[in-house]
Amino acid sequence: MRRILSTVRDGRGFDIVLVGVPFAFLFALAGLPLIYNILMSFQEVDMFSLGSFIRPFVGIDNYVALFRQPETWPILTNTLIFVVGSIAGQFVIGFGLALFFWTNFPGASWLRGLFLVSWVMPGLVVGAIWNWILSGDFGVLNFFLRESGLIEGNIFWRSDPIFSLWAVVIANIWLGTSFNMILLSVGLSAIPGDLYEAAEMDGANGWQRFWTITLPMMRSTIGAIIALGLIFTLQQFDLFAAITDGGPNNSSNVAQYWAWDLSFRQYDFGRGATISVIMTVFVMFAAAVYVRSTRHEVRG
Amino acid sequence: EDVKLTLWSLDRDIQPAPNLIKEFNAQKNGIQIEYRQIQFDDVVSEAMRAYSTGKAPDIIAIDNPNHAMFASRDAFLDLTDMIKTSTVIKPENYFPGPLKSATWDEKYYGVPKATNTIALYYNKDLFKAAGLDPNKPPQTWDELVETARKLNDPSENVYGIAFCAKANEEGTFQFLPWAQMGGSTYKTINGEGAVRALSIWKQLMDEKLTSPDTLTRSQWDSTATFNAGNAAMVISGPWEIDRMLTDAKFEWGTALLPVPQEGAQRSSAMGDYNWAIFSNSKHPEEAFKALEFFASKDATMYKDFGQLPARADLPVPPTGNAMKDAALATFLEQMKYAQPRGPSPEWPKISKAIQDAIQAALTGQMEPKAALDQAAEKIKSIEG
Amino acid sequence: MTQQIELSGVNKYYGAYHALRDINLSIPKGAFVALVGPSGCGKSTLLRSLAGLETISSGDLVIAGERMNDMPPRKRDLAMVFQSYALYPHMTVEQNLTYSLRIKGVKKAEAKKAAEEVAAITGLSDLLHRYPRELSGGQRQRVAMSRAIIRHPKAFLFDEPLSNLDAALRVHMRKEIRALHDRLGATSVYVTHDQVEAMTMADHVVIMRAGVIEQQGRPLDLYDRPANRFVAGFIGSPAMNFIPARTSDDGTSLILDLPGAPVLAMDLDLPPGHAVSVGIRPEHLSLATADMPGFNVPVAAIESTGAATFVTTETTPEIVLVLNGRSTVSAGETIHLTFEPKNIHVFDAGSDQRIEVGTVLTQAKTAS
Amino acid sequence: MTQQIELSGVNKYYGAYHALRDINLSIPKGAFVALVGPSGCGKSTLLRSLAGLETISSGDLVIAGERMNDMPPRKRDLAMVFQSYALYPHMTVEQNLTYSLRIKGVKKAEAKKAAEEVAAITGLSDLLHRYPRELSGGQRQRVAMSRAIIRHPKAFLFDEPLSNLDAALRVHMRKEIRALHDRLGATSVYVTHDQVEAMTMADHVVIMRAGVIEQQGRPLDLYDRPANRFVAGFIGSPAMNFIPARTSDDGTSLILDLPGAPVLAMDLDLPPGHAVSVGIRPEHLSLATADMPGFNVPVAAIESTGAATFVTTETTPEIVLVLNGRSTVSAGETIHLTFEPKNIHVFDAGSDQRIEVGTVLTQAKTAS
Amino acid sequence: MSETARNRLMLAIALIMAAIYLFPLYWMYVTSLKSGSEMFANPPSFWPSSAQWQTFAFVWESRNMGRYLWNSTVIAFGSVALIAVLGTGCAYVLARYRNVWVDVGLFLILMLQVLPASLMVTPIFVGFTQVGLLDYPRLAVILAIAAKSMPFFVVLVRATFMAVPMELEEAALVDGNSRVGAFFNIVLPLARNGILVSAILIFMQAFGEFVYSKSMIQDVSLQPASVGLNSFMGPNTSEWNNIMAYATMYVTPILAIFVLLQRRIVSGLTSGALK
Ligand SMILES: Nc1ncnc2c1ncn2[C@@H]1O[C@H](COP(=O)(O)OP(=O)(O)OP(=O)(O)O)[C@@H](O)[C@H]1O
Ligand SMILES: Nc1ncnc2c1ncn2[C@@H]1O[C@H](COP(=O)(O)OP(=O)(O)OP(=O)(O)O)[C@@H](O)[C@H]1O
Ligand SMILES: [Mg+2]
Ligand SMILES: [Mg+2]
Repeated sequence: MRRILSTVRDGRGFDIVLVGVPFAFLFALAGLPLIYNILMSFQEVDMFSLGSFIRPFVGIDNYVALFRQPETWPILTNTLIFVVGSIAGQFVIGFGLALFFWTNFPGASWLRGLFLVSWVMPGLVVGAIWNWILSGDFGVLNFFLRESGLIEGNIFWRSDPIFSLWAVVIANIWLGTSFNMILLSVGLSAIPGDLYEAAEMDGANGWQRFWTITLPMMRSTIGAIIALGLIFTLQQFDLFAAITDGGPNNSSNVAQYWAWDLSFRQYDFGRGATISVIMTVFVMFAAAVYVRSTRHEVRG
Repeated sequence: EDVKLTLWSLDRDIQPAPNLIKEFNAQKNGIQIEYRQIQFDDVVSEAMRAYSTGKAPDIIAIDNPNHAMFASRDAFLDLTDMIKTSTVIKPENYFPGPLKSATWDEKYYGVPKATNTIALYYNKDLFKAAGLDPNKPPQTWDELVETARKLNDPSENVYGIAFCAKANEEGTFQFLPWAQMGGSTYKTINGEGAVRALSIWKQLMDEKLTSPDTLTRSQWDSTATFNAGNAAMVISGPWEIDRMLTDAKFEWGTALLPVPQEGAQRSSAMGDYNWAIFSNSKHPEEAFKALEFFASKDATMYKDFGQLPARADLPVPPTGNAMKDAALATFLEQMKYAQPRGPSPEWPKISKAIQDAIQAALTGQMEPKAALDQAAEKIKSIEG
Repeated sequence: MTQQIELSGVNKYYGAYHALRDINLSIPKGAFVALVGPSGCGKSTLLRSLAGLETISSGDLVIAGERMNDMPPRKRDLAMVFQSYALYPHMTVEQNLTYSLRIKGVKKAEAKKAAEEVAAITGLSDLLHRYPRELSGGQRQRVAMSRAIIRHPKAFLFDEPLSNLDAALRVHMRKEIRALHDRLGATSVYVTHDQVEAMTMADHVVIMRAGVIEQQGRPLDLYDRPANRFVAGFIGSPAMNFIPARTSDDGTSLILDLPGAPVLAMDLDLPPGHAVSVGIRPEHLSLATADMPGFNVPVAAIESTGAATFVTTETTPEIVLVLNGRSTVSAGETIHLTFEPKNIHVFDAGSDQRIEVGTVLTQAKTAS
Repeated sequence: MTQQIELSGVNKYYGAYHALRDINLSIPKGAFVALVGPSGCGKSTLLRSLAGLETISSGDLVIAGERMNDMPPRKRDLAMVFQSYALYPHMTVEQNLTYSLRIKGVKKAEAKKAAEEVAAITGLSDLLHRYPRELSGGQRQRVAMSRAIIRHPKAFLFDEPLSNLDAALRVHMRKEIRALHDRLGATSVYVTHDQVEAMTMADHVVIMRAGVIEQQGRPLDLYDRPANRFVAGFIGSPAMNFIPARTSDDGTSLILDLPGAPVLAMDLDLPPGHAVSVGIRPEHLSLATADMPGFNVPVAAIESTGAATFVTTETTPEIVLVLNGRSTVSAGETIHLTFEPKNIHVFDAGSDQRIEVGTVLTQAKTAS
Repeated sequence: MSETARNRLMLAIALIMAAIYLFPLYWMYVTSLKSGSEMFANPPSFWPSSAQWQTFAFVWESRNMGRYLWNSTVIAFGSVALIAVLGTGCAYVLARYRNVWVDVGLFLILMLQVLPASLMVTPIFVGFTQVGLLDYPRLAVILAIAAKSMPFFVVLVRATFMAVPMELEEAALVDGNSRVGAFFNIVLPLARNGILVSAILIFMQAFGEFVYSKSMIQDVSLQPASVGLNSFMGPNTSEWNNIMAYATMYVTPILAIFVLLQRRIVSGLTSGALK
């Protein structure tokens, strides 16, 4: 007993406790549900068997059926576009803002705080507001574009199959930018100042310092942000519900919304779960990339 | 010890359920009801989840097209016998459409709670401005298109008509009456009439007589554009009357839904909820008592809550507001033709097939005929 | 000779703290200037101001004829070795070294070659592929050094570049830096706390204290004629001994405050009884036979490095002397010390300023 | 005398890198041990292993009679001064100093008093309320020092604690550390690259190279009898001169590979023509008049610190000699060098090991 | 360009960008003051024709917002506390070592967060019913939120710990601290800002959490504000002005608090490593 106590205070035991408890917790509250979902994708599920693990096993029927549906591939493609588009936009704009506010002019930190508004606003409200902003007829975006002479006629962001997915991407970029910005700001301020001084002495201009010092030093932060951004993007739901409902004609439908639609509008839980398993594969890839990126991290 | 019942519905504090429960509890007749409000989108999933874990409420208000899904699996209690002996709830008093939606396999699995339907609202001021007779709303589909053309005025940001073709139940709700007027049903959704109906919708879209956002906008939001003067006509339901009275700064009128051609059979959508008792309720008798109490209050439902009772035997008393009374008359008339969606336990999937067809056609990705053929195919395989 | 770096009236404040006070300094092209002074006196601050990493609060900074007060560091074309090394932790040693070259767009192969050459000088050849975190303290410092010398800048700024190296490597590096300096004809400013480094490498030594330049000049001039007591004590190791003294009543000699009160007859322009400090370097004291003029002191401690022996006396203030090689003197013994009169320095006891004396006429002899 | 710290057969690997190789070391209670060696030789690693910050890969570590291989650092009761200072950036100087006391539960007032006492010794009294980021390099180092000495641990581990201080402060701190050591009767292990520090402070010096202990012993023993060429070159500054030589055909003398090939007659047990290195320290060479035995060499460079002058010759290998004070010798001149025969060291040219020689019979004289 | 001129220019640019970015917020404010259909007007009206201030009082009263906000606060604090307690240690360990197990840990942590709440809620609901947790609905929601947001927290805080020099912890160990003590005295304070930022982000998320709350908390008096907000939406009604008024009242205070806090946190992140 004393031995155990002492390793918890001084040795590996400390690490094991710190990691063990959260993982047990996570396993129970996130791992089991995930397994439940995976299991469900191989089963026939209806409203009466939701409460149990044991259900008729159907093998990969759900998968076969899913991939027979004509909309499956377009929706998966949409998902990819949505994820890549959103993350790229959020990250680039967020990084730009973080760098901008990093120059630390008076008032910078106040204004930076205001940018967090998108993180605070309830999804329902954000969805509704973007719904109006992106509306074809009375939308404010079209109004500004028209007034500034960028477009002639209105763009029907939500209802034109060409634009509908991008409408959600725009809203989602707005939503995720603040999160990217704030975390990148924290990451930026953790880079030791003397590295910049050294680089400046070495003749690097601002642009070069950014590419050779800032970016590589931020590797772990960036890895974390992109990994988290991916997960948030894959969980984005409110915006689809509020802006396009996946329409028109699935042109803006994505995996997570479709999974919900199948499960909770068409009550086809098996197929809904099947899609969530496919999403898991998506994330598995991203998680692997993230874990790899941590190999090059720099320890303070 | 009082018997405790739980009741779930989507009614908010200004709507019937919570208020009726308050009244009911105040009677102190040995039954107390606990109320929980659920959101529209969640009613079914919450109910399923609760039912399958044994946590279901005693009473629920369920959207009529979803009723069959529960009834067919005996998740709801068969009320036929209780209704037979009831002095308050008599099937013959109800509109046939709503009653049918609560029926499965010739048995009553619930009682209609309220009902609604859709009709045509139009902006009389704009009619006048376009040189049209404000007392002669369009009667047929062709007239409707023609009128919309005349009213359409892009320079003033006015569309001829607004309706809803959104890819959810609302789209089906708005489209199905058109198909039915054309002589089709959901089982024959690729019938000639339905194809014509969809072609007319497409024409409205193609000619920009209606906003392209019709594809993604809810009925509520579409009607708001009418209220704001940006659409000259709108197809919507009686739930809009009150808002229109405060928001619309013009004179408006209502009309029955236009038909394919003069003399054609009428039809309309049928919305709103039914009461049902879950089959695993421990207190079915008491729960039915509660339903009887609710039914006894149908007479004042419109007055108190602005909802139409599903009752053919109860006159809706005039409110004193001429525009409102006129609209009400239209809706009561339209109500006679209202038909339920389904009933089918697979309704959500059927509805989805129809929405897909509408959207595919209206975005121009498929011809109306082909789209509906595909939907019919799907529906056939769903129904087995 | 053109002036490469010129500071006039430079002040620097950190908030309310006055870190540099009215600094005036001219550094000719090709000069090797050592900056010395106690810890916290502002050496790093001065260097960083030259580099442009700190903006000076007032005064003018001119480099190669151009006023540079507001020029960004990278346009000043200086190379700096940081006291904190400031290695790029995410780059290997080789990448650290070639960073400035790559910025300039030098070709990969060429940069690699340059890195190898420099690494050979600094003994890093085997470590080129390591990351800074895998290096020992001294190895890091060598990387920092190498990073500066791989470029051929207008001037080098070194902030204690060798402080973590062992003596042998240090001597080696010292030579390399100086050779490099000569070869490139560069101008170097070199902060160090190592006496030997400052004296042997530099053409010009600047001594600072609390943000002020106390004295500057050629190394041996500082050694021979320190302007005040601070400089006298700072230059030379072990430090100069200071013995309190006062002028005799007739004003022609100094009476040292030591056992036996030795007297130095000399040419002085001071009132009688004036208090002064007499400075004498440890290396200028020597043991004498009892019959020679000098004074007797008891020994407190003996330390030997092999090459030299340090003797500390049991007087107040204590006196240190350096003897060559080993010595048979042991603690507790009394020794007879002597010095050549030309080697003494006299400072005013109040102002600590140097007092020039004429030739010391007589050797010290005990007054009694 | 009990052994306070004992290492037997200690090895340490960083991955594949073998950082400590079979280290055997006994440190008696109360000893002051200096650890020296070139940069990267494993000094810090050894210290960190003692402290428990690195687990040793094999071997035994015993502190105060108890095997400590797996003991957590806090139970070893050692104080350490880190090469990188490792000050707690979120605490003021005072809080940094009193941190270990507060952990032990020492009362506030008492801790404060202790901090003030220590600060007075290390000259930090005015800085107690600053944060580390507001200190200069040397000031930080003093805080690190103070943090260790405020405790009264079983042993002190110092990792180059004075490398950033100026000479005067260094001499001062050196004395303080040693006095502290004596007062507390503590055991100290002191890593340094400063010759003078190692020789004057330590009772026992350990010389490492590439993870191996090359020699250990009393400071002057190392100076007088280095076990191999590496140690000979490492101890003493400037470093020992090594002159290639070979035994004469009759095996009784060494012929130096210098202009004029000076010959040393001595008692040797080597085959004729055997290649050796003859070591002679710079301070043991002196100028001689032409008539004395010795050899002529041209002068390449002259450097003077004031107290001493370093002369470098134009030979291969170059020879350095130290002259006291200033010298009139100038570059280009040819000088006549001599040394006392007892001061030479002979090393095998192949193995670099010391070769004991009997008394050198005759002074060097030019063979010709 | 002089320092002040540069600062003014930067400030001006910042204000413009903020104005663009904050437009949705502004739109929320004006919509809350508009009448029902005015927000659908074309061209859009940027200022309400007649500001309906009474909306606020009405919304506050009719929805008993005080109670909703209280519940939100309880849930948010509970979740943040739980996450901080569990997640900080986990992040620390994952930052301290560099081996295969850490890789596996990081991988799992990300994987466990993949599914949207709407898909996770069913299994969690089922599980909680079986262990009787639904009888403590707010606790149940706190647990669910903790599981959902902890990976986020761990990944962020880990990055913060990476910036704390290992040597400081070692110094503390040698100074006589246990691992536990060094963690609390040295490592935690140095990572404080990063942890705070992450905790605040989590707090805000938990404050607005919706999916779990609406399914698991059936008793109105225990529901958080996000669920209350939804009560303005019906199948054929969406009282946008009320929703926006409600949202205004619930977003503005948090935003204000954050603006004040982050100023200290993000700009105070300068006490990095030394030497
Ligand atoms: N950012 C700062 N804020 C306040 N005071 C500072 C700051 N940086 C340095 N100082 C103070 O300025 C003085 C000069 O510092 P500087 O680093 O130039 O000393 P230094 O001569 O390089 O000393 P060392 O030899 O110890 O490195 C010191 O007293 C230091 O405490
Ligand atoms: N984490 C590590 N991984 C790999 N090699 C390491 C690591 N830490 C140190 N080393 C190597 O181990 C050797 C010994 O390092 P150590 O820090 O003990 O040197 P040192 O003797 O203290 O040198 P210095 O005087 O320069 O501080 C060096 O060659 C160094 O590069
Ligand atoms: Mg400095
Ligand atoms: Mg070291």
